[in-house]
This record gives sequence, structure tokens and C-alpha cells, in this order.
Amino acid sequence: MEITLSSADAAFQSDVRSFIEAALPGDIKSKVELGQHLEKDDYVRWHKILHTKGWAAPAWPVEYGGTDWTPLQRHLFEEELARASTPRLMPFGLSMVAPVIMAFGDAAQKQHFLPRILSCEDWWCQGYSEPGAGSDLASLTTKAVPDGTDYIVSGAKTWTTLAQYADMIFCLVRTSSEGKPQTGISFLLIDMHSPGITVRPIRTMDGGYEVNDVFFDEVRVPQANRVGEENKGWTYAKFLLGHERTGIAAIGRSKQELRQLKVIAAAEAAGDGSLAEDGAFAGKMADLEIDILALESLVLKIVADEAAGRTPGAEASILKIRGTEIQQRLSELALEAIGYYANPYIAEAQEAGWNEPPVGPEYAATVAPHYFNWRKASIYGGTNEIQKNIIAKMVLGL
Amino acid sequence: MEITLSSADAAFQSDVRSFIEAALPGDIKSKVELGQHLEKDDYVRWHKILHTKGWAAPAWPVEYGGTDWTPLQRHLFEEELARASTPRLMPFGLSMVAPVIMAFGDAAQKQHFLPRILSCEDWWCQGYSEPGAGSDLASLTTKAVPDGTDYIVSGAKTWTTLAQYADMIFCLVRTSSEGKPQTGISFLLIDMHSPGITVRPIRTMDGGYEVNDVFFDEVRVPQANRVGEENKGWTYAKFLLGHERTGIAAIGRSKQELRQLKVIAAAEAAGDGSLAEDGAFAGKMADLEIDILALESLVLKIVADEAAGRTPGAEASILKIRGTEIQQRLSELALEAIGYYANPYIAEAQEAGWNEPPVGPEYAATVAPHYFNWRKASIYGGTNEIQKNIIAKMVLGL
Amino acid sequence: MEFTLSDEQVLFQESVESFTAKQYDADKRRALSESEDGFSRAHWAHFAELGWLGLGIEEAHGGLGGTALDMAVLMEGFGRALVLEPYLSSMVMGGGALELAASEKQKSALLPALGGGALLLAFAFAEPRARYDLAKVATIAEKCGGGYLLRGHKSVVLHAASADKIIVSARTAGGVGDKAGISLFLLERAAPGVNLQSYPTVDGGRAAEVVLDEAVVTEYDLLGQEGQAHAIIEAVIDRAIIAVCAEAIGIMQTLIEMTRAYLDNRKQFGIPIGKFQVLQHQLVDMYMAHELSKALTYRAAAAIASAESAARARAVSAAKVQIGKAGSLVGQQAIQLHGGMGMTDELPLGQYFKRLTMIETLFGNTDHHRRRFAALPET
Amino acid sequence: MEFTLSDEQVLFQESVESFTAKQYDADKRRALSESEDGFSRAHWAHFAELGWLGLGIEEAHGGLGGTALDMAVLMEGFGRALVLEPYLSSMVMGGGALELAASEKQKSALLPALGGGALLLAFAFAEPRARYDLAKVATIAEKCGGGYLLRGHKSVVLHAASADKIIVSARTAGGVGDKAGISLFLLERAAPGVNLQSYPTVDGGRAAEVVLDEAVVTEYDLLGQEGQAHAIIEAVIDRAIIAVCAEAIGIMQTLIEMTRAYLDNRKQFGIPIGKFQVLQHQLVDMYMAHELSKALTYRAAAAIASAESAARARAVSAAKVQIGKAGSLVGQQAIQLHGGMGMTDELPLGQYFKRLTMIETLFGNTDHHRRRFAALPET
Repeated sequence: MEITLSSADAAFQSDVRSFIEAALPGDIKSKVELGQHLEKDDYVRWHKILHTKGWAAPAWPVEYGGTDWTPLQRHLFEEELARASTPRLMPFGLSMVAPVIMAFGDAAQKQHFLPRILSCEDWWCQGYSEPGAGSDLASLTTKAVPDGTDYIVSGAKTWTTLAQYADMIFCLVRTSSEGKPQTGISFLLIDMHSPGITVRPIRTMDGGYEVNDVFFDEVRVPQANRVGEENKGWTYAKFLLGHERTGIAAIGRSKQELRQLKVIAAAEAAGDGSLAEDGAFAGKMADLEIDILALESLVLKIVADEAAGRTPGAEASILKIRGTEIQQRLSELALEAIGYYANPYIAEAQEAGWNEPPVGPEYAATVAPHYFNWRKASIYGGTNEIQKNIIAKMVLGL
Repeated sequence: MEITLSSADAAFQSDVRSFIEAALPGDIKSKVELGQHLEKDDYVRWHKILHTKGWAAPAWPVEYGGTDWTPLQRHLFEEELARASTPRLMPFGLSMVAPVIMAFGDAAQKQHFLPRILSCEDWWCQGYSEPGAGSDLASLTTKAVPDGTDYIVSGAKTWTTLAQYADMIFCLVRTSSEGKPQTGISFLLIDMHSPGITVRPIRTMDGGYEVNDVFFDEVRVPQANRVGEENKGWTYAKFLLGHERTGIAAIGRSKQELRQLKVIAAAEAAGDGSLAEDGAFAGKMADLEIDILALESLVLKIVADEAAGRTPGAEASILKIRGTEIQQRLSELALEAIGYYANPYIAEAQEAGWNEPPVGPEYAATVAPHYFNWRKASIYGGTNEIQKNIIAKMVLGL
Repeated sequence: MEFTLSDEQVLFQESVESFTAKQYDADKRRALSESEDGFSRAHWAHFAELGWLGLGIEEAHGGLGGTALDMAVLMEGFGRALVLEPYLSSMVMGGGALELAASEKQKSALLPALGGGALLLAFAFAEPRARYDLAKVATIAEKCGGGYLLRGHKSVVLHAASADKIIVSARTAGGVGDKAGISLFLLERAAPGVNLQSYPTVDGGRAAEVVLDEAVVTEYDLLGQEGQAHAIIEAVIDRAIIAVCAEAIGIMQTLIEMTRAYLDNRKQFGIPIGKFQVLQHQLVDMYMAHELSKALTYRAAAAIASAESAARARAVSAAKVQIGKAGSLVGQQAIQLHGGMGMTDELPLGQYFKRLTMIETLFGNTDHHRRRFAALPET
Repeated sequence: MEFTLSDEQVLFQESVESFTAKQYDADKRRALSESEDGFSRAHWAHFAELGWLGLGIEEAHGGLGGTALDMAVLMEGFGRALVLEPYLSSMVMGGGALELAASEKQKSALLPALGGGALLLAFAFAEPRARYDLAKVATIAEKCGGGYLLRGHKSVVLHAASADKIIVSARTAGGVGDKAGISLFLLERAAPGVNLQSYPTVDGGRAAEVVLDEAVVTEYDLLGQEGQAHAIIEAVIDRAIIAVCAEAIGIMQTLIEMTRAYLDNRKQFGIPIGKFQVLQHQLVDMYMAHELSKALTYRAAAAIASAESAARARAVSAAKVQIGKAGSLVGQQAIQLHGGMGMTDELPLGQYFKRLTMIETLFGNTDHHRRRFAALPET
């Protein structure tokens, strides 16, 4: 069930595909295909290649360096990126803080930060969650106290993805303790190289270091780095959450992973044939493929609605829930597929350039860690339970 | 995975099996096997046969006409009843109101009611739920106002199973509106032939008439028919609920229905063989069979705990939840098995003695109505959601 | 992106809903369902006037043309109100078979009457031992003089008794299970040797066992090429699947609305039960299942015109699997969330549930279509 | 009814828990897991002193006897604390193979040392292309003089590097997939031609690829009859399955307790998250899955002594399916209910989850055992 495209869109798709094929460095492609750990330089190199082509931020307005692509074209672009095994473009700058700066930032902020995000000169991270706060974001306690033209920021953030690479962090901080918890929050842009900031990597159960605690010990931040009004940060944060759209469904990635799963299933022996021919396993793959098709159909419908000027509602929560369920299921079936070879854990085998003989098939080395790591998908960014609460309230009015 | 029995228990089992085989009237057996509607007389006849043998109420104390069987023997007896396609023994008298009367009734009540329950001279029904109250039992409004040595009862009960056959009903009624809702409730035994009682059958979506509304219009009930103290009825009702034990898992019935499902699957064509040989369907049957084995294991463990004098806790809720899930799944797989022949609905074909040529296989006629009817299993007697609330509170302390 | 509705289709949708809202309250529907035909011929005539019966019939034969998407819109509307009229059997299957297999001469003779509401068709393709395999045709058409003699048993033929003609699949060559050798014939329902045992269906419709005991057809009653009907039947059934998937979408939406209203209104322990988080999440699951099903069904409806039959089959089977799983979830949860009320025949709820349940049994269930999907190559 | 615990077994259970509670806090376990062997030889010696290693070894050979139920009690206790010592590989599998296949002479030579803690065994039965089929043995044992020459690749051999001897399955006749023609050999781990590529496992244990390159064994190293080992291997693996099922029971109980405590203590929106009904019901589902799994596993443990191998296999496969489904539910939900904390390596939670996940991959997964169960006749 390929998407039927107009000839213009088909030509667009073909251009994108050719460009990516030619431009993606082979070493990066190989790491992504094998599920190996990417280094900061891998992400940055790829981002800069797209930037040079003018494709780093297709969804941005043209005036800031975006494109005039239609929503469908943007969707096709995302799909091609995934199909070609490119590294994720980190969303923290491009699709999280940038829209907030565009909507609520002042001229100086726009002029300074947006080009640096576009070119990946700054690596951004997100300072929302706090130890002990979890999904109850509004109960945050990291404090910003005015001091001359600065704030003094103290407190701690946690689950901060790739903070170890970051040059900048956008933070929700408490600037007032009056009224409802939501009303005393401001939105600050903080230089990660400021004195008083400590980053402590959190080892996750898959053995990786992807998330961090970030501690703020009397960190001095210019008030000029506050976006919008003081104590209005909650509004900007909600805008940001509402801004995340169809990308959250990760259709392109899931389709690519399904292709990889089929490769594994075809390679694994089962009975007299391959696992791909095993009725029970083939049935599970079919269910998953149909789930992906259904979710993709919903994404395409939303994309079409957007193109027709209809604003999507709380569908983003559906996309988040189903998208993460699908991703987790993909990782689960891959785990199932490799049988006993899920057991070996050779940390070095997850890094590029490891030269020892592999244990089991080459594709098996990262499967179990990937499965463990992806349990996060239904937790981070608002647990799937929270997403269902949102749908119950916003859509169903319960 | 047969239950391994001691030689005494094996002999017991064999005695029970032989007796039932010889004693069960063929016309009744055939109706049960084909899932046809049973009439009142069918239930009563079978009950009286068991009563004559002294086996109508094995769980009752010997002094009231019960047996001295062990919990395991009682379990085996239940299983043999199911295995032989006997009609259910109605629980309303035998295992619901009788234990309450034994525990809290006065001498006159015991002497009058218990023998009539044992012999099936009175058919009982249960008056708990009210229109608009559902699982929130304590909010009931049917009123009993003292008048001399009587009460005058007015109100309505609903979902009353087989009230159309009943001679007696045990009711929760409101005798006081002071304090918490639970504190003003009394437990009354009411003659269904009393003036002022109207029974209105409720047609359920399977087309059957199994449940009823029962209306009370100034019905005169002797206060002598109140069990225990006035306004203490809630205590007796809770006792009754706690008294329901392992029978609720309906293991014997489920095993019998699984056997029938296997017969259907072996008879249905699929591909080049039978549906029983179809990998996907066989897998679902295996899952269900394993579910039954697991639940049976839990029942046997509880039975052994009882025999060892350990009182079971809220396990009854697990048995209710899993037991009904299994029953519903059985009915769902049977529906799936018969394919297109789920569609014909010939009401008369569900009655014994229907002589027209069958549409499709004989076993198909009652499958869809049975599926629809069994949706009730997870609703009546406290929905499965309520059961989970009970486990969360009573067992997990949440 | 052709699977989102055009403005015209949205208008069409509204007109369907406005008709059914007036004509299909629960009592009227029940009365119709208990009538002899099980539906209203007056409604059928009205459908013809509204042009609904002209959908899918070429303009040359008095129809309005239109796409599978239009048909899906209509069926979704019918699902919203549980419409009883035999649109699926007579138009989607009967009309579909004519469109795909009939000669111009046959079309000229039949389509105007079909689109005008004067002709009702039934489609007899299933057999007792075939389960969902369309090639398992054991009914025999034996050549005899200038025609054929039909012998066999067609099972659960929807709305056969009210049809004027029944389109029957029968084997002119090969053995049971062979795709080659199956032919389609146009049979007078009232012809000698055509024996109907008609009965109501669980969902309030009608069907019949059709036993053919030397029923005679002429060579002019052959639809399409002799022995080549398997692909036609498959294409017709694929359309029928899209039709019932769209109908299921409408049914699910109604069930969800009913359940939402019930959760809002029904109070227990002093608050609306819709305040209980577990029940909220159950309704959310139903809502999500419906949204996903709807998107996929409309996409499959758009794909049905695809020239490549494997692409069509993949899309159709994907939709049937999705609808099968969603339908079971939505139907069962709707009953559960209504508690005891869900079990009564007093609410229309149960009727919706029963129809949704039966859709799973039609044209191949979830297992069947999962397997068909898995066996088809990606396009 | 022999599958409920005797008073002695309850006491035994308590003694296991009291040992592990002292020796297996998260930090100590982590340190052990990062040591070269991946476990503590001191603990092993202590196990021997406590008599735990004598379980399942006949008294005539210095053991304590005991049933599969005793073994299950021990493994459940090990699961509660994620014990790292190679009881499964050395005692359940290695010792099990000796018990079932070894001659009296071999037993006399080996069992006292095994039960005394001086001898460690590993069991090499799986191969890279075999998946879970125990008959797919491609490793060849070629007769050569008075002994055999072994060539082949045994995969994911648990605790091979720390074992003194490895029991290896190899083919003396027939082709890959044949049940007949498989033999078991007792191989010195350090013998020439035995090449180990050892590595840590995801769950903190150790395993190795064992590549046999003309490794030599004598005829005295043959265990049991030549070519008759398939039934032995199947019986050993069935015991191993009961062992990991019992271990999973212990793991699940710990996960449930951790999660319950977390729901009680963790506050959000001003109240303990255990007050949210959806989270309550998720924990209830976990609790139910555990109770049912425990009852079925102990019943299967009691059935393993059954004379009839089909009855044994049915019981064992039923337990593995139940544990597979329950383990996935309990493990995944435990992580989910812990939110972000569930993802960190700081809590022991993740270690339990990982071990539980790996148990699904061992000795045949849920699909494999569902199929095996379905194929076996009811007894």
C-alpha cells in the first residue's frame, strides 16, 4: 500500500531520495543500520550536510531558512530520511525550542539563536523534568531569582537527553511561588557552559548513557535569555507540546525497522524454513505491518487536514501512543526473532569499529539493548497513561 | 495434566461419575449438550435426583443435609457434574441464601427454609440490584416500613435471574435512611407469590428471557422473615459475597466447553484439513487450555489451603475475573469456528424438540446467542472492574 | 492522498445521515426487521429516487458512476443507523458482479432496473464446507443442451428470498479448490429447482440456504467467461469487504457516542462513572481504534480501484484485519461499559454490537485476512 | 494435590530467602556480576555446605535426593534475589544429564564432587541454526580409534568458561533434525580443540560460544547409549524449564513488591500514584498473572516426575507459555509504572526485568511451547 502520489510529489520524492543516497556518509549509514552508538560528530556532520542543502528545517518558515514544502512533502522527506538510515535530526533545537522562539522570542533572540540552531552550531537540550516531579511538570522547583539584569538559577533537571553534548538548554524555572503552580513558571535559555552547571550521566538499563541529571548551582543567566514574559512560561511550554505533530508517530523509522525485521526473520532458521515463513511469527509481523499502515493512514489524513487548513486536535496523543506501541513491538519481535542470541552482551560490539568476531549474527548484537532502551518510548514525553488522560479530557470530554 | 488423585479420591470420582451417568435423564443431557434452553422442570428434576441421593448440597454441614466430603472431593464432584452435561444447580438457594440463614437466621427460619431449599421445594432468586444503582449496591432505595408485625415493602429490583420461576426472593431493603447508606439496610426473605409483586421479564440481546425486573407495590412481609437484626443487612450481604468461593471459577464447565470447542474445530473444514489443524486456531485453543489449566491450578491450591485450614483471601476475585474471561473467550472461539453459520438466528432451534432441518451444523444454532449472552459474565455479580478495585484495595493495599 | 473526502462527499454524507436519522429510530428499525422481507421496499424506492442505487453503475446504463469512496461514505452512514435494506447484497455484490462480468447486453437489460430499484439481486458464493476459501466451489454446473444444470448447496446467501435473481457460482470444470473452472450464472430466484430455506439472521437481516436441485439456466445466463469467474468473485468480495468495513466504522462511531453519553449520565458512588480513570481509558482505547480503522478503511477504499490485484487485496485484507480487531474491542467494551444495561434488548446498543460481531464472520475473518495479507508481496 | 508445599519445603524456602537477603543486595550482586567468573565461588561452597547442591543427587552418591518441587523452591528463592551462581547450568542441566544418562561408574566418579561443590559442569546443547529444535544437532562426533573426534559449534553455552567439564551433544549418526543418532559426551573444558569465546550476558551472567575443532573424547566419556540422547536432552531441558519458570516466579514477585512500594511512595499531583485507578488495575493484572503462573509452575514441577513423557512435556510447555506471557506483562508494566526511574540502571528493577526477559529466550519461547503443547495429546 504505497502512498499514491501526484507526479510532482513523485518527482520530489525521487529528488530527495537521490540526494540522500549521494550525500549520506557511508560510515554513518553503517552505524545506523547496525544500531550502533552514534557520536556527537555523526549527528552534527549529517545535520550540516542537510543544512548546506537548505533542508535542515523544512517545517520552518522560509524567512528563517525553512522550505515552502507542503505538509505531504515534509512527510515524504521524513520518510526518505528514515528509509535511508540517516541519524535522527535532534528535535530539541529544530522543532522544540525554535518554534517557541519564533512565536514568543524577541528580535535579538530570533536573530541570535535561530541561525545557530539551523546550522547546528548550538546543540540544544531540554530542561523540563525534575527529580521527583515526573509527569507532574507544574510542580517543578528549580528556582530563578532576579539579580540585577540576571537571574540566579538553582535546582536540578533530569532525564535530559544528550545533555553531555549540549551547548544550550531551554528550561522551565520557577520565578514565583504565588498562585497555582502553573502561574509562576518562566522559560529560560541557558548556556550549558555557564559556571555552576554540572552534568551527571544516568546509566540506563540497556547500558547506555543517553540521559542525564543537570544540576544548577547559582548559575547566572541574563534576563535577556528569558523568552516572553516572566511567569508565563507554562503557556509557552503548552504551545511547544501542542506544536509536536505528526513526526511523533515516527512512521518512517518504523517502516525502516520493519524492513530490517523482515531481513532478520528471513535470515533466521525455523523448522524447515525461515522464521519469516513461520505462521505464528509471520502473523505477528503482519499485525504489526497493518498497525503501521493504519497509523500512517491517520498521519496522512492529518497531513491532508493541515494542508486544507484544518487544525488537528488532540490527535498528537493518538500518534504518540500508537507510535510508541509500534516501536516497542518492533523491538520486541526483533528480540524474539534472534532466539538465544539475545543473551550475549558485548558492550563494545555496539560501537563502530569493533573488530572481534561477532557472537551470533551481526544484526543480533544491538537487539536486546535496543529493546530495553525502547521501553522509554511509552514513558518519556508524557507517559502513555498521561496521553490517554489528555484524550479523555480534551477529545471525549470526560 | 490430569489431577493426580489418591486411590480413595479416585474411587470417589469414579462413584460420582457412574452415578451421574446412570441418573441423568437423557432429554436433559441432550438439551445441555446442544446449548438449548432449559425449562424450570429440567432444573428441578435434576436437583431432586441429586437430593434423593443426598448430594444436592455437598458443601452444607451434615446436620442440615450436607456431606462430609473434603474440599477436593467437592471440587471433583463439581467437575463431574460439568463433565456429564448436567444442568447448573441454581446457586440462589443452595449457596447464597442458605449460608446466610445458617449463620444469621433464627431457629424457625432454619427449620422452615433450609429443608425446602435442599429439596428444591422453593425456587429462590436474588433481590440486590436496583434500576439505577448497578455496582453501587449501597445506594438502594427499595423501602421496608414497619407495620405491626409486618413490613410494607415498596420499590423495584432488577437483573433478577429467573425470577419468573421463583417462589422466594432474598432482598436487601432500606429500613433506615440515617447514617451511611450501608447502615440502614435489612435482609428480608419475601414470598414471590405475595400480592403486590410483579415480575417483568427483560429480553436480553441474545433473545432470551433470563433476567427480570421485580416490582414491589406495598408488599406485606412478616418481620419474622427478616434475617438477623434490622439495619444490619449489609453485614449479611458482605458475608454472602465472601462466601462465594472456588465454584465461581467454573473450571468444570469451562473444561467441558473446551471439549465441545475441540469437537467443533475438528468438524469444521479449513484449508486442506480441519480447523483444529489450523495453526492460528490451534494456537488460540492452546492458549485457552493453558489459561484453564492455570486457573484450575490456582483453584486446587486454594482448595488445598482450605483443607489445611487456611482461609483464602480475596482470591475469589481472581477466580471471578479469570473464570469469566475464560468463559467469554470460549464462546468467542466457538463463534469464530463456525464461520458464516454464526449468522442464522432461528429462535425455535434453541428449544428442544425443534424438528425442522437444521441450518448448518447442529452445534452451530446456539453459538452466537451463547456468545452474546455470556457478555454478562464480566458484568453481573460485580463487574470485573469492581473485582479489580477489590483486589487493589484488599490484597495490594493501594 | 485521495482518500480524504471531497466537499461533495461530505455533503453526501450529511444527506445520508439526515435520512437515516429520520427513518431509523430503534422502534422503526425493529418493526422493519420483524417484517417479512426484513426491510422496507418503500425505503428502497426512496434510495433509488435519491440516486443512491445509481452509485457505481455506469452513466451509460442509467447510473451515476462514482467511486468506492462514495460507496464507503454511504455504507458508513448506513452503519450509523443500522440500515436494513439489502444494499450490500443487491448493489455492492450483485451490482458489482454485473459491472465486472456482465456483457453489454446483460448490462443494458439489468442495470437500469437495478439502479431504479425495480430489481433486487443476491450473490450466492459461499458453501457449507468452504469456510472462507472462494475457490472451494463444489456446486456443479453441468452442460446440458444449450444451457446448464446446476446442482449444489450455497450457504448463508444474504437476502436471497427477497431477491428477484440470484447470481450463483458453480463449477464448470476442475475440482473443489481449483481457482480455474468456476463460472457465474444469473438465476431466477423463483425458477424450478431453486429451493430456499430462508431465515432471519442474528443481526436482524435475512439469509437463506439455497439448494440447487437441477436448476436450469441458459447459456445467456452465464456471466462473463466460462471457468474464469474466480478473479471476478474475488474482486466482488473485496468490494463487499470495503463496504462492511465502512459500515463497521459507522457502527463503531455510534457505539462510542452511546457509550460516551452513558459514561456522562450514569452515576455511581455519587459521581458520573465517566470520572473513573479505568473507564476513561477504555473509552480512549475504543476511540483510538475507531480513528485508526476509519483512516485505514478509507485508504483501502481508495486503493480498491488499483489495477494491480495484489495491491488491492493487501489493502482490503489490512482493513478487514484492522476492523476485526477494532470491532471486537469496541463492541465488547461498549457492552461492558454499559454494565447490566448493555445486556438488555431495550437499548439499540445490542443491535449495533450484534451487527458488528457478524461483520467479523463475513467474507473472511481476521485470521483469514491476516494470512492473506502476509502471503501477498509488498508492492 | 502434591504441588502445594510441605511444611519442610516452607522452612527450606525461608532459609533460602534468609541467605539471599543477606548476600544479595544490589551492590554486592553488581560487584559479583562484574567479577571474572560472574559469580562467587565462596557462595558456591556455602551452597554445598547448606546441602543445596545435594538436591536431586541420589543419597548413594552423597546427595540428598529430593524432588523437582524442592528444586523449584530453591530456584524461586534464587529468582527473588537474582542469584548469579550457576545452579541452572551446573546442577539442573549438568547434574540432570548425569542423573539421567551416566553409568553408575560415571556417577560415582562425578556426583560426589558435583554435590560437594568441587566440580562445575556446563551443558552445551544449542546450535546457531537450531533455534529451539533439540534435534537440530549439526555437531559431529566421528568415531576414531577408541574414542571420538568432535567438530562443530555449540552456541550460548551458559557458564561454559567457569565449568570444569562440558556435556556436549553431538551427532554420531543421522542427519540434522533426526532425533536418532544424537549422543552426549563429557568433555574437559580445557582439552585441546575446545575453543571458548566467552562473554557476559545481558542479565549479568556468562556464556560462551564453544567451537569444537577435532576435540578428542574417549569411549568412557560417552554418557548413556550412543545415538539415544535426544530423549535425555529433552528431559534435561524440561527440568531446566521448570527451573527458570520457578526463578521467574521469584523475579515477578520481587518486581511486583517493588512496584507496589513505588506506587505507594511516589507522589504526583499531590497524591500517591497508587491512588490512580488505571495504575491500580495494572498492578492487579501483574498480581493475577503471578498468582496463576505460580500455581501452574508448581503443578508442572510436580508433574515432571511423571512416567509418561507426553504428560511431562504438556505440563512443562504449559508452564513456559504461561510464564512467557506473564513475564512479559509483569516486566514491562513494572518498568512502565516506575516511569523514568524504571529506565535507570540505578534501581535493581532493570536487572530483574532483564533476567525475566532473557528467560523467555531460553529453552524455547512462548510460540515454541504453545506449538509443542498443542501438538501433544491430552492425557
